[in-house]
Amino acid sequence: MGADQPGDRERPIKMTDPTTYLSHLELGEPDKTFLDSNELIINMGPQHPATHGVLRVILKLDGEKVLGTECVIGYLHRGVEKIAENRTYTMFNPYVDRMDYVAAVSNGLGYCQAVEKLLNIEAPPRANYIRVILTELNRLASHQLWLGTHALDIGAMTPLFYTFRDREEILKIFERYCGARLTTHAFRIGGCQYETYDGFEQDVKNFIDTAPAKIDEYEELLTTNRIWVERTVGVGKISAEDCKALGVTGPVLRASGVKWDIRKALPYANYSEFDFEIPTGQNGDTFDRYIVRMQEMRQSLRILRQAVERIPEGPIMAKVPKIMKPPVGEVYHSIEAPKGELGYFMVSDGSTQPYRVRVRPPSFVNLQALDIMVRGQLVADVIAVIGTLDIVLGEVDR
Amino acid sequence: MLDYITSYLGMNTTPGQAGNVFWVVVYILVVFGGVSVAVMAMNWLERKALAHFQIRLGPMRVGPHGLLQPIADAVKLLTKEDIIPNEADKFVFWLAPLIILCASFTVYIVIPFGPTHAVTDLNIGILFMLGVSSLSVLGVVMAGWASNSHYPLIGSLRSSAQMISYEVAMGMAVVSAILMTSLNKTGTGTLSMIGIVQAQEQQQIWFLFKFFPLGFIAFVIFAIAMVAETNRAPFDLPEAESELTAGFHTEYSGLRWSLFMLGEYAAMIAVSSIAVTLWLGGWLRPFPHVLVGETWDLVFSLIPGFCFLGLALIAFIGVARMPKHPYFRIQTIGLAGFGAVLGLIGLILFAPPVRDRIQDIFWFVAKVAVFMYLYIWYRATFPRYRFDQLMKVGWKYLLPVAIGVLILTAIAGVIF
Amino acid sequence: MTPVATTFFFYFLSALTLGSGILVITRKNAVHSALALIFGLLSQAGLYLMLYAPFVAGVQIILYAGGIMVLFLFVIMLVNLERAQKEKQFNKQWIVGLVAAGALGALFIAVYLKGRELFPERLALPPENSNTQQVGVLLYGQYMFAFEIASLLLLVAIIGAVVMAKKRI
Amino acid sequence: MPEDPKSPPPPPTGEPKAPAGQPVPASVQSTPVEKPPAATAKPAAPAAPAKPAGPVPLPWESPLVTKLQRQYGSGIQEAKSYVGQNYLVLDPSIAHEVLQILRDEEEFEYCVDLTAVHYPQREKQFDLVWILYSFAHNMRLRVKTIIADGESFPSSVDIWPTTNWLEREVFDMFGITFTGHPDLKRILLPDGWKGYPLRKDYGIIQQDQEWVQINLGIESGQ
Repeated sequence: MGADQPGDRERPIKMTDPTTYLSHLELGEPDKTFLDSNELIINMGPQHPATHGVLRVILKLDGEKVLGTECVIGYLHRGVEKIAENRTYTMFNPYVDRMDYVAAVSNGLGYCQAVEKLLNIEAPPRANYIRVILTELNRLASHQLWLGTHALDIGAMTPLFYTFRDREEILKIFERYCGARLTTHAFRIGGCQYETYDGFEQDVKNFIDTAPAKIDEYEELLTTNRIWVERTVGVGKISAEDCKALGVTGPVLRASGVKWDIRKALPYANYSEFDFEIPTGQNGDTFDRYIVRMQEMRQSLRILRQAVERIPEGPIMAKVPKIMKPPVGEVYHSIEAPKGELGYFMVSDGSTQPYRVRVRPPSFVNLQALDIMVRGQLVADVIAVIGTLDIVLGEVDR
Repeated sequence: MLDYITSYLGMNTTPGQAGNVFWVVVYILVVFGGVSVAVMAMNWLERKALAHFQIRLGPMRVGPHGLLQPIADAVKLLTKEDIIPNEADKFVFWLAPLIILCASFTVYIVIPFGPTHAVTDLNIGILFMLGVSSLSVLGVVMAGWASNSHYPLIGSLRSSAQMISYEVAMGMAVVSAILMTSLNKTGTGTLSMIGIVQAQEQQQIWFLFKFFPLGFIAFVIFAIAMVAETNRAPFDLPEAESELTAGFHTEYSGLRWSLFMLGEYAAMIAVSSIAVTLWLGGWLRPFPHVLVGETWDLVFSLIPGFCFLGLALIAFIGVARMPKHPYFRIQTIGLAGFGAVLGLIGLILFAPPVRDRIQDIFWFVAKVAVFMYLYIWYRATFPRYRFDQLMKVGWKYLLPVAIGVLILTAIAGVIF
Repeated sequence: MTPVATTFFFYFLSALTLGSGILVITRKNAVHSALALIFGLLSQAGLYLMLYAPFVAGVQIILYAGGIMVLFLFVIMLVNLERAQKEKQFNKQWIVGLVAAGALGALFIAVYLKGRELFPERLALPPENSNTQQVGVLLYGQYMFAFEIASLLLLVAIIGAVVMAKKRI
Repeated sequence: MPEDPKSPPPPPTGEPKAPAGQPVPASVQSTPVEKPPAATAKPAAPAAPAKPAGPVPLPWESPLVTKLQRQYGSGIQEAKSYVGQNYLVLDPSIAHEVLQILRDEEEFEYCVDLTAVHYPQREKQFDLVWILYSFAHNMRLRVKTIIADGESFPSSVDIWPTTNWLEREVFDMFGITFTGHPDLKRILLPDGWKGYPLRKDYGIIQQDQEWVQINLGIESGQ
């Protein structure tokens, strides 16, 4: 027992006291001019409409200018990694859906493939196709949710309802496929549990046919909107070097001009069979990230169309032992989740339970970039940047 | 006493000018009651229209198509617990919503719904309106400070900076319209609201089209500034929900919060009335000098009645489309009743004595309603400006253009 | 417009002005003082209206009660109130203050007694409708020079404020 | 090789276990300290039912390894490849330096992840694992080093800023301190939290009961 370890409860935990966390917010001398202005420390969250959950950001402001931020996270910490050590491989599978709950399918895919790697088995081709279809649908759903909330943060109410209307179509497909809408638990280790339902392909095809027009609709509302452009261009800039140094991945990295997508770089499932582009931006600002995600949605549709047309017949489950005992070893497997690189580092000791599961959450790592992205900008930009980072607190805190 | 009351009816002037206290009080009650009802209607309309912009239905439960929703809201707000934060400055906290409410309702004294349909006609009418409506900044500042909390304070700082900034551009635009009133034989203009409309009548043109495009530009500047002045989207930074939770009224709840809302909507209607009075010919019906003659007068005077009949028709279509299910019986009856009331009002409006008196008000209200719709439309379409951008728009674009328009209007006035 | 209850309104507004004036100097909280001052200014605007000077009243509301006081209030709100509240309000200089107030009062009385004959028994009613025009004509005619000097002064003030507040021009 | 790592078979259900935590495979116990478990599990006999023969870590040959080995000799304790994933095991004394070289000279400019694994039965209890990626070579690399409990490790924030939070999380969960970290404090758990949850000997139930008693003033139902 670690009773003798440091960190004993010398003082009561007082989460409301901002000074607790302000140790490193010494950000240089305040501007001493003739009219001295006091700095203001503002606690944004954890109960705040625009922090996308229970993120708490302590802002140090000079007027409206942000001098520095500090993120306080962990309000949604559930100890997923500890839970994993006490569950069998199969039993832990549904838990990963609860991390990034808006892209549950991607989480499941990453986990299942990591375990498959440990077990050294391959999912059959049909299962891979189903996986790709559902994952790309989920990417679309995640991006749509992102777009709606991001636009709402910037003050445009209407796109939210448009995106939710269209996201509903995707969730309906999920529901028909596996009975759940959000935390789908769609995949199993070794393949998929369920065969596609009758009319699955038709549903997906219908969606692919209608979706481009709907994405056009969102773009009509925002892309050329003068206020939207003014609010996003040049806001929250981050360079490609900074992105790499900070480990930022996903659309944020691509918007900074790095053409890197795990689906292309280190293909998993059967992404190497599909023909699609990696959209990139140049400036790494909020507007570019917006454009990149919009393009990504179109690319996802492209993958979906190919996948639906080419989906083969065959088994959907590989031969998997009833009791899973992967050989001793460790693997790291990562996939391109809608938010960035989602990795699983798994250590097996040969028993039925993982010895250690480490989740490399994209939101957690991306959130680190918030500070350098908003320094010197205004309070309103903090909101825009939190939105554009597309974080899900369930994944940040795990 | 009775003579005192009836003596006003013969006079062709506003009760304020006639000095008839009884009718002043009556007018005040009518106007304030009307505005309160308009605010409630606006509330319902905003929720419905916004909902339809956003592919949803909006309130549907309370009454047919949610018609009784504002009443339900009001009841809810009135019965809510009245929370005053512990650390708040209680007196100022209590005073702030009242100041906003007073400021936005007092301006209705000078709004001319018709040549004689105003509480009074102040010689400095427009000045009075701008001055009193600017007092609502005070309420915002007080609310923000008294809450003793960061978000409200920042909200009120933003709000007052915004309102003061846009007041400048707004004032310049107003001055150019007032300048146009002086283009008559005597060369003296007027600040009186009724006088401004009468000037448009005499010059046979709405100031919107006067010295085209000068009047139009001034109007556009005013229309932008008035949105900022009332803290509405896309200039709703003081209450930017995503940044400052609810801005200066974050700590308010229940009745006090509803007073803020009442004040906000009343202010929206008030500034729209200014715009209508200054540029859109106030109570004048469309084309008063193009489509002249007895027939046209009759046609235009029938429009209000037909308008209400149309609304009644829509209500009856709604009745017909209501699901035939016992569950909807009360709603159907309610909607039918509502339609019947609208139809009845329409029929009453056809009666010649009513028709003649009411049509000024109708045209005024109709023009204001266009602005109200625009407010909702903006809110559904635009993202929110950032604070520095807002200031940039106000000081770098609107103000220079407004001054330019003012100078050009003066030159044009001298030349033509 | 025939005035109604002139006497009542005169005394009412005067009492309001005086009352808020007293509150301005007695309130410990500077914000409350400023609010009282605003009420004083508003009731003064009412008094101007009674003097048939509606333009002055309107300007009083717009400028003093609206613009200047809001900025003033902000300055007060953003400075540290706690220290100001702890300070004693009536310090040892109250004797000096009393003497000064007495001197000022004596001056007023002297002016009133001496200059009494300058005031007519009843002020002739100026035409209310042309009040604003008269102000304009006077400002841009007779007092043109003074008016321009005043605006120049304000321009200097604006530039000064910008220079002082702006960190980088 | 001593077989049967689970002398007390772990409960099949998700019941929280005794504070003693997960039984550590005997194979791990018996291995030399500097060797990771993966390297030793060649026969993988107990874990075999799925596949008759589990994958085996193969030696990893590459110019990078040769270069590093030339420079550091036995400091590079292992350079292997397991199911196609390359990893290096470094001596803690040179690990920081090698990481710096990996970033500067070998263009591993993206630190994907930093984490730790706890083996309480070992003398040196912790594996520290960096997962690196090189955009230029499109290659992923795992770097491991093995340190003892209470031993602190030089922070790699100066190499990859991203490790700031990752190290904080490792500190939060394992209690490994990083010297030179700008702001080492708990990140996911509250400041006053007791113990380090991802250690295998962390007593969840005891912790929970204590927390409930202190913070809620009632007896825990656990």
